[in-house]
Amino acid sequence: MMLPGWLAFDPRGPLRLGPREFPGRIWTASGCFGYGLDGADLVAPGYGSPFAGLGAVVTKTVTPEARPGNPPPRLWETAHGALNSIGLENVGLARFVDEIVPVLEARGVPFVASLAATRPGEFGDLARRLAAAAAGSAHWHGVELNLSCPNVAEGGVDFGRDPVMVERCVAAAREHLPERALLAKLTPNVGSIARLAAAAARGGADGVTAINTLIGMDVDLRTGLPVLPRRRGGYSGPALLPVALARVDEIVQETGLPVVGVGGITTLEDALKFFAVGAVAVQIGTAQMSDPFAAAAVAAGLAAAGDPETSAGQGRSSPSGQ
Amino acid sequence: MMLPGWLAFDPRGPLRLGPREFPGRIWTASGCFGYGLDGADLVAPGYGSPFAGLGAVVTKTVTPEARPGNPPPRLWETAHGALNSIGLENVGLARFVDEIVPVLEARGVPFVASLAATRPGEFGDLARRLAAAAAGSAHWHGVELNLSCPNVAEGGVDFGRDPVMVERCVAAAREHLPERALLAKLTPNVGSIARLAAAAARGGADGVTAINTLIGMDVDLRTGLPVLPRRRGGYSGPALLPVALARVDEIVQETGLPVVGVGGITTLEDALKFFAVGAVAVQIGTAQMSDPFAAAAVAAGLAAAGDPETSAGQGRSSPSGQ
Amino acid sequence: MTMPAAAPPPSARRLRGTIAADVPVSSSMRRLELELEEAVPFQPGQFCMLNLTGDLALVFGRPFSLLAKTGQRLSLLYKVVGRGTARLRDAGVGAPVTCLVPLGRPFPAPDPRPRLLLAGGVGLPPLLAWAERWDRPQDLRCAGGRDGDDLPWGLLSPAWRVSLDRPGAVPAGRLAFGGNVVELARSLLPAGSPAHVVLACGPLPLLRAAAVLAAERGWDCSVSVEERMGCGYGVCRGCVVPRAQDGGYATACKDGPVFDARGLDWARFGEGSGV
Amino acid sequence: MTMPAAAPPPSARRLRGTIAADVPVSSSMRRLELELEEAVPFQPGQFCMLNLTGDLALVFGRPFSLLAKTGQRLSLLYKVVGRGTARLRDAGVGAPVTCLVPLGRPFPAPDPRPRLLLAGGVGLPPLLAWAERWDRPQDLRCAGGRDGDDLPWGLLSPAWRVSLDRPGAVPAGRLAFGGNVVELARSLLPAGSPAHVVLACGPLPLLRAAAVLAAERGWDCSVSVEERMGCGYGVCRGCVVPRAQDGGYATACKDGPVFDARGLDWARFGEGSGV
Ligand SMILES: Cc1cc2nc3c(=O)[nH]c(=O)nc-3n(C[C@H](O)[C@H](O)[C@H](O)COP(=O)(O)OP(=O)(O)OC[C@H]3O[C@@H](n4cnc5c(N)ncnc54)[C@H](O)[C@@H]3O)c2cc1C
Ligand SMILES: Cc1cc2nc3c(=O)[nH]c(=O)nc-3n(C[C@H](O)[C@H](O)[C@H](O)COP(=O)(O)OP(=O)(O)OC[C@H]3O[C@@H](n4cnc5c(N)ncnc54)[C@H](O)[C@@H]3O)c2cc1C
Ligand SMILES: Cc1cc2nc3c(=O)[nH]c(=O)nc-3n(C[C@H](O)[C@H](O)[C@H](O)COP(=O)(O)O)c2cc1C
Ligand SMILES: Cc1cc2nc3c(=O)[nH]c(=O)nc-3n(C[C@H](O)[C@H](O)[C@H](O)COP(=O)(O)O)c2cc1C
Ligand code: FES
Ligand code: FES
Repeated sequence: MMLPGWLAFDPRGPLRLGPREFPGRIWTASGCFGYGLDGADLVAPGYGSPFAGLGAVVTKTVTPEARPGNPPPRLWETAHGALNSIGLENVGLARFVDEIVPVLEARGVPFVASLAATRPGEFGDLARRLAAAAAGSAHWHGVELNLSCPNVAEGGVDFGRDPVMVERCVAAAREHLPERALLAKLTPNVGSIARLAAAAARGGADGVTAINTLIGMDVDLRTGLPVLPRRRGGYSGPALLPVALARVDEIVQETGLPVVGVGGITTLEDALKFFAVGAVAVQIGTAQMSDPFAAAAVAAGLAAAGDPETSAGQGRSSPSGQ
Repeated sequence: MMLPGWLAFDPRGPLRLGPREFPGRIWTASGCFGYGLDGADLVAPGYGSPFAGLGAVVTKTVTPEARPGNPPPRLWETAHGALNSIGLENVGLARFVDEIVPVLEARGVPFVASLAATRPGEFGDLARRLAAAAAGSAHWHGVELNLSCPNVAEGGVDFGRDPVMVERCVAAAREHLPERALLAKLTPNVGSIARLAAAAARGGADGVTAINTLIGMDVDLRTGLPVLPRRRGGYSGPALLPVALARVDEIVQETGLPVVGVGGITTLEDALKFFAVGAVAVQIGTAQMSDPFAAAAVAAGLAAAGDPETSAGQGRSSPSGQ
Repeated sequence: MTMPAAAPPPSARRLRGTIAADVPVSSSMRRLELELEEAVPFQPGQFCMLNLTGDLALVFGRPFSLLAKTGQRLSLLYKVVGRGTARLRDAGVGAPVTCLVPLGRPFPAPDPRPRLLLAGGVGLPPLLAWAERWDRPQDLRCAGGRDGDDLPWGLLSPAWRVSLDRPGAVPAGRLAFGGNVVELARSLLPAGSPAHVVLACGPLPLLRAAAVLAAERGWDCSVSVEERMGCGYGVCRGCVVPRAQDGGYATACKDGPVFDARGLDWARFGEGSGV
Repeated sequence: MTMPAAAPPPSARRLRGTIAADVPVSSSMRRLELELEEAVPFQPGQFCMLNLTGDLALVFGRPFSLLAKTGQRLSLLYKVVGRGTARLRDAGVGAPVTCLVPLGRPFPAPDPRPRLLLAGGVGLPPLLAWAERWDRPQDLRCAGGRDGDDLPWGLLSPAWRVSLDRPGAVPAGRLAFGGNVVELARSLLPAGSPAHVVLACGPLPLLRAAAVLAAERGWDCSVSVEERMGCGYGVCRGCVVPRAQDGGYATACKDGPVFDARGLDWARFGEGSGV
């Protein structure tokens, strides 16, 4: 295919975000591709590895201590999307820096570490410990602060709805991360997401990631009970795309900040819609779960795309495209 | 089919909501079935009219003055739902009470009038004028205050995100509507919808309707431009169901108020999921557009359903089921 | 003199059925036959909203003009242009459908004045139906295609004059005009020709050019508009076109799809990105 | 003595293909054959994640145990229990599929000790594959069905002992035990019988009863669990089962689906509404 003429920037190129340059604009989303370790041995005729051409793998969110996560069932497919209630099961920061970062570094996987905590000070600690342990890592491009997990009892999402908290968490992490790109991942379960984005920018973020999951629910008609033990969970997948696109558009239009778009993206066409509204990169989540080559296929399609027919596009220019 | 044993109330029965008894719990949603006039002449083998068995038609939202609405295109189908930007085109309250109410009354269509305005005082005026003009109407069961339209320049949705405004609008209308059921229709584009519901209850609402559309968007890949002239519109249809269910659940669990559930409902099974989380009635919107017999078919299926196998259900009891 | 308003449409039915046939009639057009629960009378210019029963990937029905009916079998012509029409083609014979039919105001019934039929693209079926129903020698029939392969020649009797946007192969024994269909009409009916009532159906530029021609000559003109539809039966206000009269909007599905060209506000028409 | 950990699984491939055959083998079970791009070796107990290519109504693949392979043709058995399996049946021969295969840790390879195979419901295919691959006279094979029609008799050699939950028709020349499959095993191997290594696959109650039996006798026991899956290849943590060791969870898709029964926390297993 040919790239559309209206693109305000060339999405095939690298991406500069704050102090870092990312090798590409097609990323995988946190929680949907593990820690970037599994899947390395998978093969598909006509494809390289699932990691080929990725701009970054955003690793599963890690917290100060390991967490066992929520009891199963943790996943439920609905007619047009998926509900999850993983509950931030993760190995904790210590094992992450000891066991995972070195392997990613050795394998040359560009990655963004996703971090979550419950207080600004904890975000600062996480950033400090990570920065100290991974200082020499060439493939560690950035940190994404997960300010929006709907599935933890501590109320990740409530917390991430408060602009003051968002600003403080970002500022606390920024202090220790002068050399990495810093993103705040925002929740769509809020009135104005642009207000949260602006708060993140005040805290020093280089950009924001939007969106985390919507709050969703399903009921098992045999029992009349919620399908997830914690009743409501995170809704993701194709059904989310129009909501994610609107939220990215809202942030770009109101703040002009660089936005990494995520929500319902499966194909290159989906990704182009996010570039059209001004996203600087995109992440693939649920689609990466159902096909380990999903993001690699989008990246390959983009890399293979021809130059736009006309350079003067009809589209609007993006405040944050470069 | 048989009704499930876990139901906390018999959804085949009438519904008491504040001062009124509704003939049923399957309603059509505002904006998706006009003013309840069109469609009366439609026929389908094996069905009565599209109105057969409906608990209420919620009429298209009317405003103090007629509105021409937004320029086309106003509708866009996405892969799993629909985007709309109708812009509250409506005939205005005067024509509504003069031309529409009398026909609905003559035809015996149970109806709820949906009203929108931009200030509490205007809601009061609308309610007063309607109450005066339709005082003798036996089939006029209630009023739904649309505090959540995403498609008007005056910012219906911003306004409806503020609990103080919600309470004042409801209180202003309540004053003039002692004999009709009063519902506040809430937006899901907010952090806590339960807080809005609680505000509506303080203002004197008999219950709330949830949800109006999510904010959504799509891009035309040929031009790179938003498909809707006003960029973002209202996202409705099947993809919405898990979000609507979660929002209804949130309101029921946190406030115990009667909730009329709406969002993505197409089938009786969908409706039962809302009853499972405690909704007292449901509305059918987008599905009613694609099939004028959609709500009537759900109502017919419900009426024909057999008694539950076991009376002692496994499900949770609903605070608001009667 | 303005045209008498067409009679209010007969009430529509929601019918179930199956795809009974689906065959190509040109490089881009297919003829679809639906076997429905009941026979439905219709007037040329009316349409149906067609749903693939149980197809969860489509939210709304798709509007298609009615071409012909034989008993409970209803025919239409369609082009694959997007998701819905692609799924329709892929559904294949035997697939269950649900159909709301007949919908909308038809073209006005004939009177002694000759008609000028101007059809372009998927605007052909309703005018084919019109020509079939009231097969009158005084009416001038013009159909435009992109190129020679685009047109369903087998359905166009020799009485149809044909224009082609791009030069292309024309079947043996047939003639084609190089240009658009309104240019063809202008060449056949130069200034000073006897008055015709224009019936136009096709994309917006065609309708616009037809309205201009009619206005220049002082002829009556009915246009059938193609608008995105949600419900097709008048309840959602999704399918509007700008009304001349009051700056407001009329619905394509219920007030139209056929409108007196003088009743539309051509300056505002097609302002948005449109269809 | 605990069982040696199975070898780490070979790397999986994402392959495209089509449905080559889909035939009923019992009242509730169908045999599906996939013609894939490449031949894939597998071990009994491994599974595939199967997607209907381009089916927008399904978000995740569906896990199915691998039954047999001949060249590039892979067979499995399935029951229609919900949306995905219904669409699979409706897709029909020729439908395109995408498949991640082989996945998960298989049943441990044989050693001199006799095996007790306990299969219930859709737990049959991996143990059928086991019995086929290592056809050993000393192994005792037991398959349980709901009733006589439920079981794919044609695939069960006479070496299989059969139990039926409800009395039902049994094909001529065959025997069936009234009760569940673990009760059948207990009747065939009363207390004091020689030690067997248990391999169990089926719904949770079967696995639980198998684990109890093995624990009573001090036998080794491997169970293959059925959990809802998202990715099938270890990245989402959606398919977890409670681990005995530390109160944490193991993934059914990567750490399993076959587990040493001692490694699971049976008290916490199935707490949620589960599958
Ligand atoms: C009254 C009327 C009669 C029509 N008659 C015919 C006919 O006889 N034969 C035929 O081939 N086509 C006809 N059309 C156009 C036909 O409805 C569209 O081509 C079809 O809806 C496209 O659907 P899609 O899903 O393939 O396209 P997509 O672009 O994927 O559709 C997305 C949405 O836009 C709508 N849409 C897209 N293009 C059009 C269009 N040109 N007009 C209206 N809606 C559109 C679709 O209905 C759908 O809701 C008619 C349209 C109208 C309004
Ligand atoms: C390792 C493994 C091997 C399996 N092998 C077979 C087999 O060989 N033959 C066979 O018929 N079935 C097998 N199953 C079960 C099979 O995966 C489910 O029956 C199937 O996923 C149901 O899908 P559905 O969409 O029809 O059901 P729905 O209930 O509509 O599915 C909704 C969601 O729940 C999941 N789900 C529902 N039931 C189960 C279940 N019992 N186990 C796991 N996930 C479930 C689905 O995958 C889907 O994500 C196996 C399951 C696992 C985990
Ligand atoms: C199973 C699952 C686990 C997830 N875990 C995380 C997580 O740990 N941290 C996070 O920031 N987002 C997490 N997400 C959210 C995704 O990163 C993404 O924001 C969301 O799913 C929307 O994108 P999608 O539609 O492409 O999946 C998770 C999503 C899913 C489906
Ligand atoms: C075309 C369209 C017009 C609508 N107009 C209104 C309206 O005027 N007032 C209102 O309260 N809600 C309006 N809605 C919202 C619906 O009433 C409903 O809350 C929403 O669409 C979710 O339900 P659904 O998924 O069943 O459509 C409209 C929705 C659509 C699709
Ligand atoms: S399509 Fe709904 S009013 Fe015309
Ligand atoms: S299904 Fe994703 S980790 Fe097992």
